[in-house]
Amino acid sequence: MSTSTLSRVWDSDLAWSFRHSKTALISSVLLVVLFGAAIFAPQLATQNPFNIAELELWNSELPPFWVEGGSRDFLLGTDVQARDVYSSILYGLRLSLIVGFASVILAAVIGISLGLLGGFVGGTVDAVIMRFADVLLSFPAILVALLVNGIARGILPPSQHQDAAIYVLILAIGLTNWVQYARTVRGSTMVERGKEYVQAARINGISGPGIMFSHIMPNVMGPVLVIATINLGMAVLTEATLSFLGVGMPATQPSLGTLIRIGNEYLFSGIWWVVIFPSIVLVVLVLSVNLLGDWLRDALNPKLR
Amino acid sequence: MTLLQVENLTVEFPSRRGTLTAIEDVCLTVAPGEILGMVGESGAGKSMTGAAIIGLIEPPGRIARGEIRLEGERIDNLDREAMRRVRGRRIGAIFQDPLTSLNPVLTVGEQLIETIQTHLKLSRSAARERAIDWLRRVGIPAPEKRVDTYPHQYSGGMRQRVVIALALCAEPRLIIADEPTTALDVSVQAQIIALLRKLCKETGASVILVTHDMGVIAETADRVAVMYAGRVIEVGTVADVLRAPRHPYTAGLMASIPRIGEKPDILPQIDGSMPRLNARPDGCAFNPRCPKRMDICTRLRPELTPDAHGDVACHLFSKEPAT
Amino acid sequence: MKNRLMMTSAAALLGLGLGAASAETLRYGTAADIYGFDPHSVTDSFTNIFMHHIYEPLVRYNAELDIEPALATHWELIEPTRIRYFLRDGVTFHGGETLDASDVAMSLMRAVHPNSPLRGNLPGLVDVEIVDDLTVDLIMGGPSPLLNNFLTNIFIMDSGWLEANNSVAPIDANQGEEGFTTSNANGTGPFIVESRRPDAQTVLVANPDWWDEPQHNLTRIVHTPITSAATRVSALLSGEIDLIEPAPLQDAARIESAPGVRMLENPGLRSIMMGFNLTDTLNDGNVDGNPLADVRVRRAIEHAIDMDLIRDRIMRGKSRNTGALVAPEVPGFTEELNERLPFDPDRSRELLAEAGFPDGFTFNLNCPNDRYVNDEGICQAMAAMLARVGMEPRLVTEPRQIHFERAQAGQTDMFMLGWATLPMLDGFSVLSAMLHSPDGSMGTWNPGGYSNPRVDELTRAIEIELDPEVRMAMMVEAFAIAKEDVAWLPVHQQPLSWAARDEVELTQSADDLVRLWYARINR
Amino acid sequence: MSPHSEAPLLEVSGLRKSFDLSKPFINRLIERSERQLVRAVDGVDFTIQRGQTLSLVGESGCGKSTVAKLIMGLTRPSGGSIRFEGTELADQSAGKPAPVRRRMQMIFQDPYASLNPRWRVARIIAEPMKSFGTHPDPQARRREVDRLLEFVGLGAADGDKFPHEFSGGQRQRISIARAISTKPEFLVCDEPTSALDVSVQAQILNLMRELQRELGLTYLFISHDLAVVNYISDWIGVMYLGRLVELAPAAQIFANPQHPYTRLLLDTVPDISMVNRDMDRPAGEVPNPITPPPGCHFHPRCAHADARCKAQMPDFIATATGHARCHAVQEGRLSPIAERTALRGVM
Amino acid sequence: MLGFLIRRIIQSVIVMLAVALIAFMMFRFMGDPVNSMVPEHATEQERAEVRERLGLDQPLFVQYGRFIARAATGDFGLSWRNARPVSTLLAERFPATAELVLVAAVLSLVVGIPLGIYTALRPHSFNAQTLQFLSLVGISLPTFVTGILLILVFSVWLGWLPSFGRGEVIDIGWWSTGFLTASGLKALILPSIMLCLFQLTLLMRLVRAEMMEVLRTDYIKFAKARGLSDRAINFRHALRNTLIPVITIFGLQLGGLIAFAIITETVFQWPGMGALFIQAVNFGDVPVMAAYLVLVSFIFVVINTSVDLLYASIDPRLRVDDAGPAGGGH
Repeated sequence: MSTSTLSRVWDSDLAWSFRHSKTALISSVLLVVLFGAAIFAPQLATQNPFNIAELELWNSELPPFWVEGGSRDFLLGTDVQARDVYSSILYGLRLSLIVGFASVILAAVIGISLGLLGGFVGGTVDAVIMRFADVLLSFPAILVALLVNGIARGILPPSQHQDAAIYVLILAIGLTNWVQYARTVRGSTMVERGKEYVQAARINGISGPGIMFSHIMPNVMGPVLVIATINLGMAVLTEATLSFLGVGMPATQPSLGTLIRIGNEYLFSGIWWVVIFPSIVLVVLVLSVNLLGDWLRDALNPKLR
Repeated sequence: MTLLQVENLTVEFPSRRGTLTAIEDVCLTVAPGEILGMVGESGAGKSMTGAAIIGLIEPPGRIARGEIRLEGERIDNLDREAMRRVRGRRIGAIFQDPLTSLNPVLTVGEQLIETIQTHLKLSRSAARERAIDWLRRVGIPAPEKRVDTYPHQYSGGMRQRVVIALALCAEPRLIIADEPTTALDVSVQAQIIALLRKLCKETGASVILVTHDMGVIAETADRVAVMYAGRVIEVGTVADVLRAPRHPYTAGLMASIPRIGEKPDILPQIDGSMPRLNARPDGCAFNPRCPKRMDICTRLRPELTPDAHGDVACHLFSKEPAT
Repeated sequence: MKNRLMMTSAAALLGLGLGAASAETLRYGTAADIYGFDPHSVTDSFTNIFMHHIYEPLVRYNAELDIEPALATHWELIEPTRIRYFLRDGVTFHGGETLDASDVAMSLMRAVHPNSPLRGNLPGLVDVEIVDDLTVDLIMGGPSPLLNNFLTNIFIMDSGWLEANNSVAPIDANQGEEGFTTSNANGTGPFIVESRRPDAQTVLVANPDWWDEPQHNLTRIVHTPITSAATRVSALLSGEIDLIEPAPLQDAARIESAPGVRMLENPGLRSIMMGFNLTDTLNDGNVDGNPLADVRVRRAIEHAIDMDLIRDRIMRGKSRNTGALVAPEVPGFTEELNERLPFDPDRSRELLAEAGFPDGFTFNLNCPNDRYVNDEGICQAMAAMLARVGMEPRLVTEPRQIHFERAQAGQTDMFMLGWATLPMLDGFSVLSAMLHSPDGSMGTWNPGGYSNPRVDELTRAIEIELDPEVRMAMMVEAFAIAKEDVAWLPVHQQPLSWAARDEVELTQSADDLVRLWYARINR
Repeated sequence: MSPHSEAPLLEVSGLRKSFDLSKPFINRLIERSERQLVRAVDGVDFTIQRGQTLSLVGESGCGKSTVAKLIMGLTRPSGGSIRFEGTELADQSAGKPAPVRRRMQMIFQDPYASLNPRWRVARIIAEPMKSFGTHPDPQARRREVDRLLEFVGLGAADGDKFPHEFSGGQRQRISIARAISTKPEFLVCDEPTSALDVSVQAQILNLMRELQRELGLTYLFISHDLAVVNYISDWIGVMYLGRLVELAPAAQIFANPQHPYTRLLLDTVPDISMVNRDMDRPAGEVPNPITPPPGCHFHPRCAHADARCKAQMPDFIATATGHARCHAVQEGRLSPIAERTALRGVM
Repeated sequence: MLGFLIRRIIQSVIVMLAVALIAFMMFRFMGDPVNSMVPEHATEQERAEVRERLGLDQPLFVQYGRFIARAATGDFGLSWRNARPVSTLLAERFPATAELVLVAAVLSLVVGIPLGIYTALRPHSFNAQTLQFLSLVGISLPTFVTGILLILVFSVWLGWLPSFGRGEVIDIGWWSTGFLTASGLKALILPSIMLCLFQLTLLMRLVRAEMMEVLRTDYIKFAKARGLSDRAINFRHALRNTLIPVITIFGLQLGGLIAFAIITETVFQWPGMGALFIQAVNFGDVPVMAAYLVLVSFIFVVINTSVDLLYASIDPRLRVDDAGPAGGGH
């Protein structure tokens, strides 16, 4: 049974398309590497850059090991605070991905629930949800995220800003991105709701929530997967942008965006490695996610098959 | 003199599970002024044949073999531009859904005029006159006014009339009508069929009428070609094929259609269903469902063979001894 | 193809733009913008020095930081509390009004108005009496040895202009209205305001009717605030700006090696120090009471910080480590005071254990991130060093406005402050503002609440002591007590770090004030 | 009105359903337009006897599918009553009063949409049993699923497959298996064969007849295809713009159609028996149901319409063969000539 | 059409009221406004006086009403950061942002739409595939990284273009424009490229997807079957249907440009509203944040409403004044 499931999965159109798409393969290999690096950051890193006690200032501003003056202890060099760039990237990647995934999950949960509800129940509930979504959609994500961030900063006492930063970011990004899910899920739900299998379920006495979750939800998840993938890239970018603007992760817990912001200050000083390496990792990460999302969208689009 | 001659037309679709043959060795002729019905179940290849004739097979599909001759001239190997000039001017087409066949943001007049001007050297005002004339001919009331309205302002039946006008306005010799009435109500369907017949009589155009509805074929066509699993299995006059079908599939099909005025206890039925393109059995594609299957049917593909009543592709009627 | 097209058009545009900056225009980029033109409504140093180009005081510092006459030509001590100033004749404001005694009287009283944040900068002024059109008497509450030093920072405005524009009282930023004097200026200085776009550009033009002989050859000053240090440097390197201040230390090497530009570096007067919360509780602690109130803990902190490393790494070797709260150039400094406790993490841990905190404690460490040279970096490094001896500082870095507001409100446990003793250029500045117990008039920058009766007593005595020798001895004694108590933790004197194009000729004074009336452009 | 004298299984009377298609309030205010109600079903009466089949035929938009949904409780009626063995269902929605609802099931038109594509076939068929609690034990349920699959002509192993692995006809068999899993007595079949190919249609129709014989089922059959209806029905109701215009035993409808619309339908159905029939086709289309013609809705297309037809809605009156809603029939203006029968005789 | 317009305007007013509510809440709950207005050592008595003077002792909805009344006249009080009227600050900054956004919008339209059409028409050509990949790179590159790179190359290495600011501007009334001076135009180049890049690739991808969708429709197939020329099919039939939804996209895009201008203005020290807003966020300068929010929302609402109206007037299917279909065609 399980082997037949496996072989069915292997033999499915999606898997076939995956095996035959160079971009999908390359980008997923890159993503596996990056996710692995993020997950095993504590094991892979030579230093915990968040533990300020580990920073030894006399090691500051070392170049990458292959450049003269570099040290093999600090593969990609160190920044002005003697943070190991390699380790910082691992931990920064971890933070960026945590924020990315958590905000995508938050957005997806909100969006799917509201979309299902609006699409299934219809009427006033739907109208209210969708008007709200329309309004939110007309506000660019980065602005809403900035605003949520600004309000959170205003409400929280300053000593908690640093500890709360990551949650504020997740909240800010998550709250801005649910609209896409809600609209898509609502659209598909309205199509599915009209389908006869839903009528059959109603005839058979299945309750509203039962139909919503066990019948309709599995059938509207395809596009959600695509949105979630593309959204992950956007969420990581938004996090990086907010951090770059100085309202994201603090300098003591740098995400990729914070690293780039800090590195940017040293761009003309010849300390290029502090800004270049995090930028490359960020771009590779987002590009891989987007490539995969692009492929997934095409692969799941029945019209393109 | 035949208007259209199709020989051994084969259309293939490369796919990840190998090449799929959508239609295989299809042979057809259409005489001038004749209405040829093409009938078959969904997936039999009847629409694909029409698309191949008009040169609109969606890539990656391609014509793998065969020839298509229009008035003696090969058209299957024309370049893009030459084929474009054939379409509309010499072969017209009508599609199933009048709702989606018309561009929603252009008025009916604009669409007619551009089609007319593409093929006929006419001034804009002359083209407009002609467009109004065509609207009148297809039975649109007040065509002078309606010419400047948008498709969404027409009812379903009226839209299909506009589609017919568009297909006929450059007076092609051949019309390919792909399920022209399927999306319409019965009472409208009858009007459209009658209109199509009347206009073809007037202009002398031939029609390939693709449909799954035997009733439409019976009432409209002169001859009928029955397709099954990508092949033509029987061709003949409507009277012959409908009243005395010879291929077991045609016979089974005709018998399984419920008729008004007859109420048998049980409808004759063909068990099973048509094979998918990627799972066509060897030999005769119909053999797993065939009540008269012979040994040879599982091995050898029967060819379409002419005899007194038309052509049939079945070993029961082949001249070679059945072994 | 498309690319090449774009480049060509860019080059064409460039051609058009060449020569836009004439020889006499100085394009000047700084990290921040001025707050406005009202000289009596802000204490911000940068705004203050910028005002020197527009407004003038009675006396001023020259490039060597000696006091010289400006709007007053000379002065006399009539009584210990009455000093007479003789005004320069024939000085006109930019608006054409002539300078007279009523202008001085109104301006000085305006500066000490209760609304004015500058009121502490002219302590002891009781009244101004007009003797005649060009003579005023300043009535002081007591002997004022530093009166002239204070006066270098008090600008003279035109009384008629102030009255006409309903601005006799300085702007109260809390009143919810914008004052006329914030966006309009009418001074006697070497430059006249031509235009201003807040946060974008302020343009000054040379004052042709200036009373003084101009040493500069400028016709225009275009000032642009450029917050980002990297952008500031790139603007200098690309020739869009002639002078930047400050120039980031980390870019010094690159600037030096680039053609056509150079660094201007000197030791500065501004001493950076860390203040402590000395009240009963920490703002953000995990222990009862306040460990920082224990002098052993403060010593432990001093022992934990490797200032040499911070100097070498964060400050690129350009800062001057210090044990004193004032720079060597400032009266009150002695070599003995300049000794720091040695860097000794072990001793630090011992002291912490002695004080009863072997496992450390949390507290917040607040720093500005846009005020001093590498302020954020210093604090990060300090936090790291404190963490290494077991303390758990929670670093908060914020823009200067928030930081200083927070620090002054006593919401921080350890905070960074820089003090250049301006305009006094005297140790009394530190004693009165930062070491005297807060009592409303003194101790205005002592939010931690440091209080030592002897220091208070000495400070009061120094205020009115006119004999320099005695004064000096008292200052040294007071500073020694503060040092023993680690009332403040001295960090270093930050370097002056400007960068300019080669053709710009400048004098750099230790007070880090850019005096463009000494600037020349030699193209 | 009832075809038989004994108590009917299903009794529908005065059934009405209207949909509100009005523009938003603001628009109505500005344009001074009225609320727009579409009367999708407008006073339909019929009864079905146990073990019999009643078919509703008509063109798209005539309200026949809405009737099916109303009976199954998928949408609430605006008025009228639906009684199942005397139990009033009009005010109860789908699935709620389990004891009666379990006895009613439905087969849908589109075999591709009526099965949840993410569910395995066994789960699909078992859902009603689970929901109505007829087979609480999962293993017994699975055994029943296997039995049903074989009963409708599939294999027990097919239960582990997904719907997309089946052809249209096979899916409709799965749909039927689901519908009979709770052992219902009454099935609503909404165009169950119109999406199928002709050869498969015969299989499904035969299966349904077989089920009716074996399980004693009662059908309400909805279709636009008169020939199919002819094969399956005992009684036929013809609908036009939300109203029943004629209701009669199947044989009578074909042999002796009363209402002009029934006649029109019979005339226009393409018939394989009518090779190259050439005759004048009646013009006109079904009017927009939002703005139906006054009086008899059919009058603009009716050759026999007179002033009364334009003004007054005819009642549903008894005729020689059943019931019809036509002034001309009532007044005897329509000769009961059966042109169709005459024509058919030619063949 | 009138009904549609009125409904949209009512919706917009509701949106603006909701945004104003958020702004108002920011005032009330992000720090006590009294604290920022009284001297540190003020007594409780003095605080109460300020409270009364500001009307803070009245019920919330009364305060909200007054806030709206003042906001409607553009009065948001003084910036907490530099004590200047917020309306003046925004008015000073508005032209800079508007010009930047305008140039970026035009650039992204002029480049994005043709590229989208090109890649949709030749989806399998090498150029189109390359463009498609580059567009992915385009939306994957963080805009600030793009900006840094642009400065590095064009300002620092090549020294061609300014790295910050607007260059020289000329005042026309209260509007300061950089369009009329060479240095102003030069200063616009890099920021507008940075700003438009993301939107441009987004627009290109949307146009491509939309057009490919249109090219698959039946009416295009039917147009081909009538032998219309490629030109007529691609540009007369497909493009028109593509561009109608693109209008909506463009409306959203303008909003996106205004928002992304925040980043561009930060990187290029562009003295626009976005830079002001970021400073305000950093300083917790609530009046500026609130005013920016209300102003930008107002701009968005105006853009969205006009786009909807434009859409409705361009798409013949949405012209409500036309008569509906004659028969029951569904």
